[in-house]
This record gives sequence, C-alpha cells and structure tokens, in this order.
Amino acid sequence: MSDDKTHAAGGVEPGDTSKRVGMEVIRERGVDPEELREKLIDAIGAEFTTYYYYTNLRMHLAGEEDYKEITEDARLEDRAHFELVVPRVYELEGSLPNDIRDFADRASCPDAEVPTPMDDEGGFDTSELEVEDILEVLLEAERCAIRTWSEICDMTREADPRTYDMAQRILNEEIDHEAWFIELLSKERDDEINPAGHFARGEPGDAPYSTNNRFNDSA
Amino acid sequence: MSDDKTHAAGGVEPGDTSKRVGMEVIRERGVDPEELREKLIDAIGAEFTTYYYYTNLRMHLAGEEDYKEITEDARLEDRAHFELVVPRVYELEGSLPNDIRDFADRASCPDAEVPTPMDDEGGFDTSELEVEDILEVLLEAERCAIRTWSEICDMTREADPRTYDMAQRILNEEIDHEAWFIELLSKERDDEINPAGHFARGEPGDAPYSTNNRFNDSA
Amino acid sequence: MMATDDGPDIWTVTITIPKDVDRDDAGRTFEIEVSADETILAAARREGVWLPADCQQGWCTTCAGRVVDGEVTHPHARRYHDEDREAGFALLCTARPRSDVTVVTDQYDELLAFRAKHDRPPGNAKFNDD
Amino acid sequence: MMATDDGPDIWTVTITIPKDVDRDDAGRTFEIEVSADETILAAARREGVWLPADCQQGWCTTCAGRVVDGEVTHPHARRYHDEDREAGFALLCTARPRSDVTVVTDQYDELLAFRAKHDRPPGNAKFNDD
Repeated sequence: MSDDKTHAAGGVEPGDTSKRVGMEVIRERGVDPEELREKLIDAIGAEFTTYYYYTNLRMHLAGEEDYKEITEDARLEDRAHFELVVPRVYELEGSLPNDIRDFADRASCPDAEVPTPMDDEGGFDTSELEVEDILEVLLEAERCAIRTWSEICDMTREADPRTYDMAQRILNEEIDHEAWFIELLSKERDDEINPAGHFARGEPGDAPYSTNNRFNDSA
Repeated sequence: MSDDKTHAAGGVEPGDTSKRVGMEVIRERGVDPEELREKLIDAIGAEFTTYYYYTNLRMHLAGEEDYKEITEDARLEDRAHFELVVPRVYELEGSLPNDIRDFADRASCPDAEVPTPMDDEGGFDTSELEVEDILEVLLEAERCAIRTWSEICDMTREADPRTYDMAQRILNEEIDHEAWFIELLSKERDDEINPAGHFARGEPGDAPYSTNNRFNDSA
Repeated sequence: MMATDDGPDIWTVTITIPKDVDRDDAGRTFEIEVSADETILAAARREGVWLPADCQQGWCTTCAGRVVDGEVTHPHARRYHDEDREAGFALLCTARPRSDVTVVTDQYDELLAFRAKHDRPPGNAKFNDD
Repeated sequence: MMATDDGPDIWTVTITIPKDVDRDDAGRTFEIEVSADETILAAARREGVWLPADCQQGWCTTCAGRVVDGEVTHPHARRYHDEDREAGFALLCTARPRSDVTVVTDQYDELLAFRAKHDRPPGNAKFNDD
C-alpha cells in the first residue's frame, strides 16, 4: 500500500491492485470502508476475548451441566464469529493488531471476567460466588454483542451487503444467546419462567448461522 | 478450596472433596501438581497466543497458497492444544488467568508478531517484508513449543501418565510443524531441499494426535 | 429540575450536536428531561435523538461526549477514569444527570486521542505509535 | 580465557548450583569452556550439566541465573531488561560470555519476584496481587 494512495471514491484503473473495487463500491455508497474495518476489528476483538473468558465462566458453573453446555455453545460460536470476520478485515485492507493485548484493549465489549477475585493458590476465591453472578456476566456480554452487531448492521445496510450479511448472521446467534441467558438467569435468580424458545444446537458450538466454510469443521 | 488444606502427600478421607486422589498420586511420585499445573497454564498460554498470531502471519504469506495452508494447519492445531489442556488445568485445581493480558504475558513462548512495523493506515508496512522472514518467525515459534512440551514430558514421565499423554501428543504435532517450516524456509531462503517427510492433513487443522473429543468437531 | 413527589429527580439536559458530524441533526440543540436513574443516551434515543453508541456499558467510548455545564455520574461505566472526568469527558451511555446539564456529543475521536495521550485503552491500542 | 587463533574467543564459565535445588547436582560447582558465540545453557548441557530451561529464547525466564563475577551479553533475548542486568540476573539460555564468568543457577523464583516488583511480565501475570 503506497502512502500516496488517495481515498476519494471513483475509478480503478485496469490492473491497479492498489485500490479495490470491493472497497470503492462501499465508499461510493457513503460508507467509509476504513472506518467500517476498524469497527469490525473492535467487534471481533470482543468475540475473541469472550471466547477466552467464557472458558473460565463455563467451568465455574459447577454442578450445572445444562448451564455449562449452553455456555460452551456460546463460547464456540463467539470463536466462529471471530473466524468468520477476520477475512473481511483483510479484504478491507486491515489486519489484526500486532499485539494480542492491543486486540483485547480495543475490543468493543468489556472483559467478561469471573466475578470474584483470584485466591493465592492459582484459582478463584469461590466462597462468595453464586451461579447467578456468572449468568449475569454472560447475559451482559451477549447484550453488548447484540448492540455491536446491530450498529454494524446499521452502518452497512445501505452500502455493504457482504459485511451486512456477516453481521446479521452473527447477530442472529447473539440474540439466541441473550435469550438463553435470560431464561437461565430468570429461573436461577428469580425462579421465573422466561423461555428462550429455541431447540438445542446439534453439537457444541454448532453456529447454525455464522459458521464459515462448512467443509472446514474447525472454523 | 479451604485455606488450611495441607499439601502433604497421603491419605484422602472417604467423601473428602477438598483433596483429589488424581493429584495426590502425582505428589506421591515426587512431582508437585501445583507447579506442574502452573507450567501447563504457561504452555497453553503460548498455544493460545500463537493461535492468534498465526492468523496475521498466515495472511501475510501472500501469494504462497501452500505456505498459507500449512500455517493454517499449525494455527488450528495450536488452538486444539489449548482446548485439549484447559480441562487438565482445572483438574489440577487451577484456572486460566482472569485477565487475557496476563495469559499472554505468562505464555511460555514469545509473541509471534509479524516481523514488520505497522503503518499509519491500520495495516502492516510490508515494503521490506520477505516471505522468509515470516517463515522464520513460524519456525522459531514451533521450536519454542517443542522445548516446552519436551520439558513437560520430562516433568511427568515418571509421575503423571495423563499429562504425559497430552504432552507427547501435542509434541508430536509441534515436531510435525517444525519439520514443515524447516522444509519451507530451506527452500524459500536457501533454495535447499530439506523434506519434512509428511503427508498432508486431511482437512485444515486436523490435529491427528491432539484433537480432544472426536465427537466434537469444533475442539 | 422538575419537582417530583415520587421517584427520582428529573433534570433538564441540553444536548448540542457538533456542526461537523455526518448526520441530519448536525449543529442542532435539543433539550430533554432525564431522570436521575436514566442514562442520557437512553433518554435521548427515547426522544428521537439518535446519539452514537455501541457497548452501552461505558467501555468502548463510542458514545463519548463533553460536559459543558452541570454534573453527571457514571455508576456502571466499565472504563471511565478520573482524568476523563477532569478533562470534561463523559460516556453518555452510562452518564446520569445530577443537575441540569449541557453536553456536546460525538467526542469519540477526541476521547480516543486523550486516552492515547494518557496511555489508556482503547486509544493506546488504536494508534500505532510504538 | 583460552587463546585461539581462529574462531571466537573461549571463556571459562564457573557454574554454581544452589544447595537447595531438587536435583542430584545440588551444591556442586562446574567449570566449563564456553565460546563467545555459544550460550551458557547450551555449553552446560553439552558438558552434561542439566540446567533448567524452557523456551530458550530469553522470554519465559525459566533459565534465570545470577552473574556473580564477569560479563555476559544477551543478543537474542526476547524479554530482558536493563534493570534485570543491573540486579545481576542473566537468562542463561541466551547469555554468552564476554569474559571469564561465574554464575549461580536456578534463580527463576527470584527473577519472577523481581519482575513482579517492577511490574514486568511474567512476574506481574503470575501473582494475584491486584
């Protein structure tokens, strides 16, 4: 990428690889593809950090096999969201930050930590930790993700069908996740029936809307 | 976990859940399970960060489809290693750090960054970046992993068959990876034939030795 | 402030949209009533004033604004520092009025630069000056 | 130092194993020849002295030692700070002699605590004092 590349909308000369028609069509429709790209990096930063944080959260739903498995679905689906959007960041001439700590710092959603301090023996001090505290962290993480992907739907709806398609597919799953955790937290904390209304996933982290490349089961 | 739990080897009363026979058998055989556990956290910290860093490294092997796909195998296999060992950390009464930045900081291998500075437009300054520079980062990351898992094999060989089994399975794949990158770097940098001697993976990130739970394709 | 017998106090919040933002309401000023337990962002959106936001948890800084007059509080913000407050920045998604207040919206770029200058996220993670 | 006509200088490195380590060679002292382009760790292992190490890239600090006398250099260490050097710590996996040297091995715990005190990794990531 040369420094003197202009960012005005418009023509791309035949064979010119310093510009992308795939970006210029977005710019022509009023959206700054660079700004969108940076927002996508922030958004998948949050998917990546929740993939990490849900590992600890899931484990601490001890003795609650049903909660654990639903959290595992959400954990692996957030990872699938990261995998789905990374190529789009590159298509828009971006990349992931060269330091994983920067990626976490610019994530658009908060660190989803286990809501209890660590003890002196390498684990968490779980003496005051309640199942409902963990479910609340999970719920708020999903709510943040819904807001983020809704914003990206707004940004792209009129200008970028490809990113819009990804964002709405991810949003579908984040809305599933919120409904799950509303159901679980309502029952656990309030003894209230508040159904999510979904059927179970086929296998952990099935990601029915967002999985990239069905031929690659690892995504 | 109560504060007054003693760490002396020996008896576990019937029904006592504050101790684990699965840890005491290791202690009886001369290995400190807490020390081992902390080393495992460091080791999978490195697997987790390489999963992240290989994303950028792979993308920048631009125009080299074969290098890209081999790096993708290594990337997804490192992720599989993280997934494989997390449950063992918990079994040994540990957990992942409550801050993802701490996880990166205590990783037993260096950040595998793209070996070029970032530019002012959200990407990398690739003007001086050579394919062989990336292959060298990949090679050195694999070498670090081989050393780490060899150390863990040493620690566990006489005392902890379960962790030893994981470590040797992961080591198998890390040795595959080193051989791949020696082949590629030798050819690319030195125009030298230095065969890895392997057949290709079945699908990206196949992880033939280390995949946890074959019923769960996402691990 | 409106007198209320029951429930929380209600304050008048004056919202100024900068002239140079890329929205139809650029340069306009709105006056809305916001109760003490409501965020300025939620009240504004309820009244049809679409202020920028993302996480709505006081973390991402998308909703940054500046307090020109009056007082706000941020009880649930996940990432809001004393120095932000001292420099007049507010995160409107979590900011609740504690007096009649005047705010200027769309200060994301400004807060990002401010955070970077003080080596705080997300500013320091977004500028490649290392 | 041994005189050599060709190749790098070769120095004498005296390696002291602390008494309290859990190895057969606890309390022993070894004297080995190390060339200027070789690491102390590699030379020791070549001579059958099994010093602890992990990454061997000057990152993880498993191989930490202390320089009691003489001078070493760390051209390829990934994480080694001026304050480490000033406090006498060395990372033996990447340390190369620049004079006859005496080192004490097995200083991992000490370096970890030192790094934590200076808010440096990995020490600050290993102690839950926040």
